[in-house]
Amino acid sequence: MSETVLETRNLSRHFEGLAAVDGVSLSCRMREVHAVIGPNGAGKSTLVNLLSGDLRPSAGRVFLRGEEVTGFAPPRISHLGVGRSYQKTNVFLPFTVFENCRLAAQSRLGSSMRFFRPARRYRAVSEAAMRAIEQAGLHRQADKPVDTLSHGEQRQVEIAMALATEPSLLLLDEPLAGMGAEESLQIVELLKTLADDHAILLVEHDMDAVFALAGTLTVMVNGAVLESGEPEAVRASRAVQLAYLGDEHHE
Amino acid sequence: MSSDILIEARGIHAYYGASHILHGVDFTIRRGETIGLMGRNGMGKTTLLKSMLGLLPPREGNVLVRGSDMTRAAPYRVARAGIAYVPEGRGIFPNLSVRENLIMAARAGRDGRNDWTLDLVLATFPRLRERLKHGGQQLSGGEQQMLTIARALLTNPDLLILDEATEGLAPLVAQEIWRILHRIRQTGISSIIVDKNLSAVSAISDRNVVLVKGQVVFEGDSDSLRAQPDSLRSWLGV
Amino acid sequence: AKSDKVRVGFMLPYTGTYAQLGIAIENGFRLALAGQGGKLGGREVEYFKVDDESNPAKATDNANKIITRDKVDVVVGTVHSGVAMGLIKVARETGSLVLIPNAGANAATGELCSPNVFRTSFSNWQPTHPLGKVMVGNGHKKAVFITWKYAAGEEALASFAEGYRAAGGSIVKELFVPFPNVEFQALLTEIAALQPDAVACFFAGGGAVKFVKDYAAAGLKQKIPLYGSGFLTEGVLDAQGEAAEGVMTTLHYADSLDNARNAAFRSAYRDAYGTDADVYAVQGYDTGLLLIQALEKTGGDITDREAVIAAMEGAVIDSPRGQWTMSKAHNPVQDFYLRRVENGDNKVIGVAWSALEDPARGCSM
Amino acid sequence: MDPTIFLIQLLNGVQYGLLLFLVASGLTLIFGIMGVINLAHGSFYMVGAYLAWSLTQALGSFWLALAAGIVLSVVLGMLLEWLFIRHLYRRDHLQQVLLTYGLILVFSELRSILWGDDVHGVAVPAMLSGSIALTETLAYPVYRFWLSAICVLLAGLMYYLIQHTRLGMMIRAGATNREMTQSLGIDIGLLYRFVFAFGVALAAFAGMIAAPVSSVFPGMGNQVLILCFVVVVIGGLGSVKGALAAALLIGLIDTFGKVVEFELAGFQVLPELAGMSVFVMMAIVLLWRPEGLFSRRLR
Amino acid sequence: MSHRYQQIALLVAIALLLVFPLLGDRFYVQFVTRMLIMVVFASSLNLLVGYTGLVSLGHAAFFGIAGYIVALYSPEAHAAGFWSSLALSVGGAALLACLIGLLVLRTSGIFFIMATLAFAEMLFYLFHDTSIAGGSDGIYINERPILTIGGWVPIDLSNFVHFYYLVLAFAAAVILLLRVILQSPFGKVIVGIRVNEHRMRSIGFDTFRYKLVCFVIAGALAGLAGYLSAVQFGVVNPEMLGWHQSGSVLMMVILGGMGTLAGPVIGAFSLMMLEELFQSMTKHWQLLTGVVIVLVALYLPRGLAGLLPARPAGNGELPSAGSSASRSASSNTASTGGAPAGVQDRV
Ligand SMILES: Nc1ncnc2c1ncn2[C@@H]1O[C@H](COP(=O)(O)OP(=O)(O)OP(=O)(O)O)[C@@H](O)[C@H]1O
Ligand SMILES: Nc1ncnc2c1ncn2[C@@H]1O[C@H](COP(=O)(O)OP(=O)(O)OP(=O)(O)O)[C@@H](O)[C@H]1O
Ligand SMILES: [Mg+2]
Ligand SMILES: [Mg+2]
Repeated sequence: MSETVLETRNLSRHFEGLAAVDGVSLSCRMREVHAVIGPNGAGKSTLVNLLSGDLRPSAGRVFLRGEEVTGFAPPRISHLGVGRSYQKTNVFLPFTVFENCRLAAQSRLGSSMRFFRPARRYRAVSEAAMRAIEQAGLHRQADKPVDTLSHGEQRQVEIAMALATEPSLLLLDEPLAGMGAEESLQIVELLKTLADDHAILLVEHDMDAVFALAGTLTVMVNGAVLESGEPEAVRASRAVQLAYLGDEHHE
Repeated sequence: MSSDILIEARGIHAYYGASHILHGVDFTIRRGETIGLMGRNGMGKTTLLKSMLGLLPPREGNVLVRGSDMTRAAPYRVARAGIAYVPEGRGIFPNLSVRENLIMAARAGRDGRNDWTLDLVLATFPRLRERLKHGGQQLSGGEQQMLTIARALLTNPDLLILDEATEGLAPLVAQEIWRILHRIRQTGISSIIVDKNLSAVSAISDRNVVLVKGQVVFEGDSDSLRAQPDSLRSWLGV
Repeated sequence: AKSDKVRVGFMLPYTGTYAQLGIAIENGFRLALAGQGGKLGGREVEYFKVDDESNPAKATDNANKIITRDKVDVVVGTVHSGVAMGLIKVARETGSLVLIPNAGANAATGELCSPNVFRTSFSNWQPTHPLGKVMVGNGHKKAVFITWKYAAGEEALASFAEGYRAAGGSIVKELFVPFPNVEFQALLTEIAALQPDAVACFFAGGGAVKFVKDYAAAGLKQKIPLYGSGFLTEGVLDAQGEAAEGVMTTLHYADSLDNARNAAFRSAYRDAYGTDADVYAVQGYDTGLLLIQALEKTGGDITDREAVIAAMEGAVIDSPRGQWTMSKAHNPVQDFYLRRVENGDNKVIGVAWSALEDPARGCSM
Repeated sequence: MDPTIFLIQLLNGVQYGLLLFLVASGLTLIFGIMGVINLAHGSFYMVGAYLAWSLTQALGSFWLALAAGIVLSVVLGMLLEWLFIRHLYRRDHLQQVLLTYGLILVFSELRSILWGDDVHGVAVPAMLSGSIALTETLAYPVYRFWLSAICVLLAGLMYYLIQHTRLGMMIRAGATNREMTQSLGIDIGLLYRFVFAFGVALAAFAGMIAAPVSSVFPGMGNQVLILCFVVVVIGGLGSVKGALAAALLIGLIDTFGKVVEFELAGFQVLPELAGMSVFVMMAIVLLWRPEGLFSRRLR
Repeated sequence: MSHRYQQIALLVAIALLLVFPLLGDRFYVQFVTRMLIMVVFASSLNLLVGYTGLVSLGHAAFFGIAGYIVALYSPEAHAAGFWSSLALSVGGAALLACLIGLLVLRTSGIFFIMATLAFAEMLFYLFHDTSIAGGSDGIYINERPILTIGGWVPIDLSNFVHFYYLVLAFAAAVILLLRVILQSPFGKVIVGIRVNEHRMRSIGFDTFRYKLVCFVIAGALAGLAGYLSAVQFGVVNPEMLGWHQSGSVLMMVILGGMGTLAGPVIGAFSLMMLEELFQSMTKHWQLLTGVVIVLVALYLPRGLAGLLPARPAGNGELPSAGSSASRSASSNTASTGGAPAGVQDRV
C-alpha cells in the first residue's frame, strides 16, 4: 500500500448547534483518488475547508503525512503541499490566467519578501505556471483577464491555480461543476494522470466522473460518514441509493 | 399570433467592451415552449440570455418581449413581464436570510396565478425549510442553488430561464429539479434551459438551439439533434 | 521692481468659521486709512490678500505666499493662534513686519516675541485676568472654570486662576470640553452638583452660543451667575437671545462704550460697510492707526525697519476702545471693561482693570 | 459621584446618544445598507440646520419650517441621487468617497453664499420650551425629552422598515447584487433614489430638530460626520440595532469621559484626554470585534 | 506611438523640474517643493490604497509623527544633525506604523478605514490636548537640521534652492523605489492581496506579514514626507496628523488615479495647483475645487491618470493595477460594503 498522505480522526465542525461535519475519520493515500459524495449540505465543503485550514475544527484532529496539522492556517497548510480548489470560483478576476497561476506558483519561492528583482525574472515560477495552465487546458486563454472568461472557463482557472502550487495532495471541491461536457472529460483525464503521483480528495456530484476516478468512495450525510469503501460496494448500498444517488444510478 | 411569442430576439450582436461575442443571433420562444440552449463553454449562451434580459443590451438587433420592444429596457421591466432568471454561479443575496431571499420578490403571476407559494417551495426543497433563518452566505453550494431556483419559482413566472441550474446539485435533487421542470412544462410555463446534462435537456425540450462562437448552428427538436452525432461532437464535444 | 506704493498684505480667514472676523478686521483697517485719504505716510497703498482658512496646516504656506510671493512691506494677520504661529515663524526668518490684529496666543508676544512682530489686539492672558477681581468683588469666592481643551482655553484659564487667587478666590474645579465638541450637558450637571458661587468660562463663536443657551436651559443661570471672557458674547448675542441676559464678561472693548471716539468710529463704520462694527473691526482699525502713526513718523519710509519699529513701540493709540500704548513685548497695554448683557447688548458697567499689561513671560526683548 | 448626579449623567449620556443616533441613522441607511460611502452626510445635517433657521424666520413657525424642510430635503436628495450618486453604484467605493468629498466643498460654499458664515440660534418652539426641575439647581429642558422621544420613535420605525418589510429586504438585496435584484423585477434605480433621498432627509431632519439645542454654525456638519461614521462602524454595517447601541455607548463614554477622572500610573487620565475617549473606544471595539458589535454574521 | 510621446513628455517634465529653481522665484520654488513633498506622501499612501487595497484614513499619523519627532529632537538653540534626525523621524514613523499595523490589520474594508482613523485621531488628541509639544498651537523647529558629510555641508537646508533639489531627489528616489518594489515578487503579492486576500492565503501566502511590511514601508515613506515638510518651514502642529490631512492626501491619490505610479504625482500637483489657481480667482474657490472633484469622480473613473493613454501591457506598470480599478468594484463590494470579509467561511 502506498503512503497515507492525509488522515483525519473524528473531525467535527459545528455552526451554532448545527453539526456540519460530525466525527469524520478518513484517509487519503498517494496515487489514489478518494471521492467524497453526499447530498447538498452534507458537509463536504466544510470538510474540505477544515482540511485546507479555511475553517478550524470544533473537535478532532488532522494529520498530514503523520504530522498533526489541526488548526493550522491556510498558508501553512498550503506550504505542506496541499492545494485546493473552491466550489464557488475564487480567483483573481482582474488578472490574466497566467498571472493567476504565476502568483500561485510564486508562493513556492518560500518567502516573497523579495523587493528588488523583478518577478518576471523568476523563470522557474513562470514555467510552473505555464505547466499548470496547459494541464487545465487553458493555454489559449493564458493572456486573457479571468473576468472576461465564461463561467466554465473560470472553473478551469480554479483548477489550474490549485495545480500551480505544485501540491502533492489536491483537495478539489466540485471541480467539474459548471464545466461543459467536453471540458469535464478533459479534466477527468487530467485527474487520472495526476493520480499517478498525487493524492487527491475529490468532492463531486458528477457520478460518471466519480465512478471513473475514485479508488475509495466515502458518502457523507448530515455531516457524518454513511458509508466508505470500494466504489462498487458503496454504490450497491441501499442506504446510499436512498440518501443520495436516487434511481438513475442503481442500474 | 404574436401574443403567443414571449421573447423574440432578432439579429443580436453583443459585445463585452471591444470583444464581439454574439454575431447576429435570432432566438424566439413561445408560450408553453421548452427550449434547450446548448454549446460548449464560452460559446455565448449566457451572453445571449443576458442580452434578452436587458442585463447586457445588444449593440445591434432587437429584443421583443411579448411583442413590445425591450431592447434597451431596464432588466426589471423584462422581469415584470413574467420572466424569471436563475443565473449561473448563483445569485443569492448573502446578507439576507433564506426566508428573506425567498419572500423579497415573491409575487403572483401576471394572470394572478399563484401556483408557487412559500409552503409549496419549502415542501419541494425541504432542505431550505431547515435553513430558513440562516443567512444566505451560510448555505452550502447546493442549498444556494436550490434557493435561487425556489426564489425564481416564487415570482410565478410565465418563462423560467435556467442557466446551469443543476450545477452543484446532488443527483437526487437534480432529478427532482428535472421532475419539477416537467411538471412546470405541463402547466404551460415556458422555459429556457442551459445545462450540461444533455440527455436530461433533450428529454424535456421541444426545441434545441446550439451556439458555436456566438452563432446559431442548429435549431430543431431533440430527435433531429440526436440524428447528427458527428455535428454533435464538433458542436458540443460529445 | 517695487512700486512706490506701500504694500500691505492681509493674511486673514475669508472662508470658514472665522470668515466674519477676517472681513471685519480688513474693513476696520481700511476705515482707518480712509481717514488719511487711503494713504500711509503720504504714499499710496497697494493691498494683497491671502485667505488662510484658519487652517494651521497651511499656515506657513500662506504666510510664505504673502511674504515672499507678494513681497509685502507689512502683513496684517491673523485670527487663529495656530496660524499666527506659522506666520510668525516665517516672519522671523524673513524679518518681515507683522501686525497681529486678533490671535491671542501668549507666545506671540512672549517666548516668541520678536522686534518685527506687533499685536494690536490682546494676549490670551489679558481678557480673563480681571475677571477674578470682579468676581471676588461680587462676593463669589468659589468658582468653576470651564473651557475648551485647547491652547487658548488653557491660557485663559491660567491667567484667570492667577487673578482669581490673587483676589482671594479659589477654583473649585477646572472643567474641559474636548475641542470643538459642543456637548456640554455632562459638565453642566457637574456644575450643578458642585454648586460653586459662580462659573467663569472661555468660549467663542458657535460654542459660545451653545454654552450660554445650554447653561440657561439647564436652569443654572438663575442660581449660579455666569462670567466669561468677553468673546463669550461678541457677535453672537442675537443667536444667544434671552439666554445671554445678565451674563458678565470682561473685554478691552464693548460696542456700547460711551465715548466720542467710539461713537464716531461706529457711525463711520456703519456708513462705510452697512453693518455694525465689533471688537474685531476695532482691532483692525487700531492696526491701521498704528501703521499710520509709524509711517507718519518715518515720513512714509517703511524700508527703514528700525525707525518703523521704534515708532510703533512708542505709539499711543487713540482708539475707540480708549487710549492704549505698546508694551515692551509689543502687546497693547489697555483698559479692560466689565460688561453685562442687557436687552441684547453688552452694557459697560465700568473699568475692570485699567492699563492691564501682559506679563510677557519668556520674552527677552 | 452621588447617585442622583450619576442618574442625571446617565440621562445626559442617553440623550446625547439618541441625538447621535438620529444623525447617524441616515448614514446607516445610505452607507450601511445601500453601500454608498457618503461623506457629504454631515453637509446635509448642516443644510438641515440652516433650513430650520431660515425657514423658521420666513414662515414664522418652527413646525411649518420643519414640514417644509423635510420636503425640500427629500427633493434635494432625489436630485443629488439622479445627478451624481446613481452613476457610482457599480464603481469602486473610493470614487464615491471622491465625489461626496467634492460635494462637501460645494455645499459648504453654497451655504456661505446663500446664508453667510454667521452663527445663528433657533428658538425652541413655545409648546416645548419649558423645563423640568431635576435637582435644586438643575433643570432639564422639555425639548430635549421630546428630541429623545423622536429619536427612539425613528429608531423603531427604521428597524421595522429595514428588518421586517419587503422594502427593507429589497434595499439590502440591492446593495450586494444589483443585477440580480433587477432580474427579480425590482426597479432598483427608483428604489435607491427614494432610499438615498430618505437618508438625506433623515440627516437634514436631524439638523433641523437639533438646531434649537445645538445652534447653527458653518462647521457643524464636519464635526458630526466622523462621529456618525464611528457610530455606524462600531454598530456594525447596516444594523439599526447596532447603530443605536453604538450611539448610546458613545453618548455615555463622551458624557462620563468628561467628568469621571481616575489615575493611571500617577497620571490623571480622564477627563484630560476626553477627546480621545471616543476613538479609544472605537479602536477597542474594532480590535475585539473587527466587524462591529452587531455585524450581520452574528445576527 | 502615444507611448513614445509619453516618454518625451516625461523627459520634458523632469528637465523642467531640474531647471525650475533657476527660473522661478523663492515663493514658487518653495511651492513646488511642497508639491513634491506631497508627491512623496501621496505615493506612500498609494502603495496602501492603490496597490494593496488598504484604504487608510489615518496616514497623516506617520506624516505628523515624523514632524513632531524632528521638532522635539531639535535642540532649542542649535541645529540637529540631518542624518540622525532623518533616521529618527523615519524610523519613528516606521515603528509607529508597525505598532498600529499590528492592530489595525486585523480589520478589513471600511472597518480598516475607521480603525486607522481612530489611531490617528488618538495621536491627534494626544498632541492637541496635552502640552507635550505646544498643544493646539504647535511648536517650532528653531534651527533647521544641518546636513554634513564628514564635516562638509553639501546642502544648506535653509537655502530654498538647495532644499528644493534635496526634496526632488527624495521624490524621484521614492518613485523609483516603488517602481522596483511593485515589479518584485513582493509587489505582486500585495496586488494579489488587494484583489483577493482569501485566495492569497489559500495558495500559501501569509498575507498578514506582507500587509504589515507594506504598511511599515508606507508609514516610513510618509514619515519621510513629514520630516521634509516639518523642516521646510520649521513649524509643526496637530493638524499635520489630523484627519483633514489624511483626507486630503487620500483625495490626491484618488483624484490622480489609484494604483498607478503617475497617479499620486498628478493628483498632488493638480489638486494643489488648482487650489492655488482658484484661490486667486474667487473667494468661493472651494466651490470650484469641489466641482472639479465631482466631475472627475463622475467622468474619470480611473482618475486624472486615466487621461493618459494606456501603456502597452507588460511595459512598466502592472497591467492589472490601474485598469482594474473599476472592474474590481464588485470584489470590493464584498469587502467594503455588503458581505463582511468573513465570507471566508462560505466557499
Ligand atoms: N464580462 C466579460 N467581459 C469580456 N468577455 C466576456 C465576459 N463574459 C464573458 N465573456 C466572453 O464571452 C464569451 C461567451 O461567454 P458566455 O458566458 O456567454 O459563455 P457560455 O456559453 O455561457 O459559457 P459557459 O458554459 O462556460 O457558461 C466567452 O468567450 C467569454 O470569454
Ligand atoms: N458559515 C456557516 N454558518 C452556518 N452554517 C453553515 C456555514 N457553512 C456551512 N453551513 C451549513 O453546514 C452544512 C454543510 O455545508 P457544506 O457547504 O459543507 O455542504 P456540502 O456538502 O458542501 O453541500 P453542497 O454539495 O451543496 O456543496 C450546510 O447545511 C450549511 O448550511
Ligand atoms: Mg459544497
Ligand atoms: Mg454560461
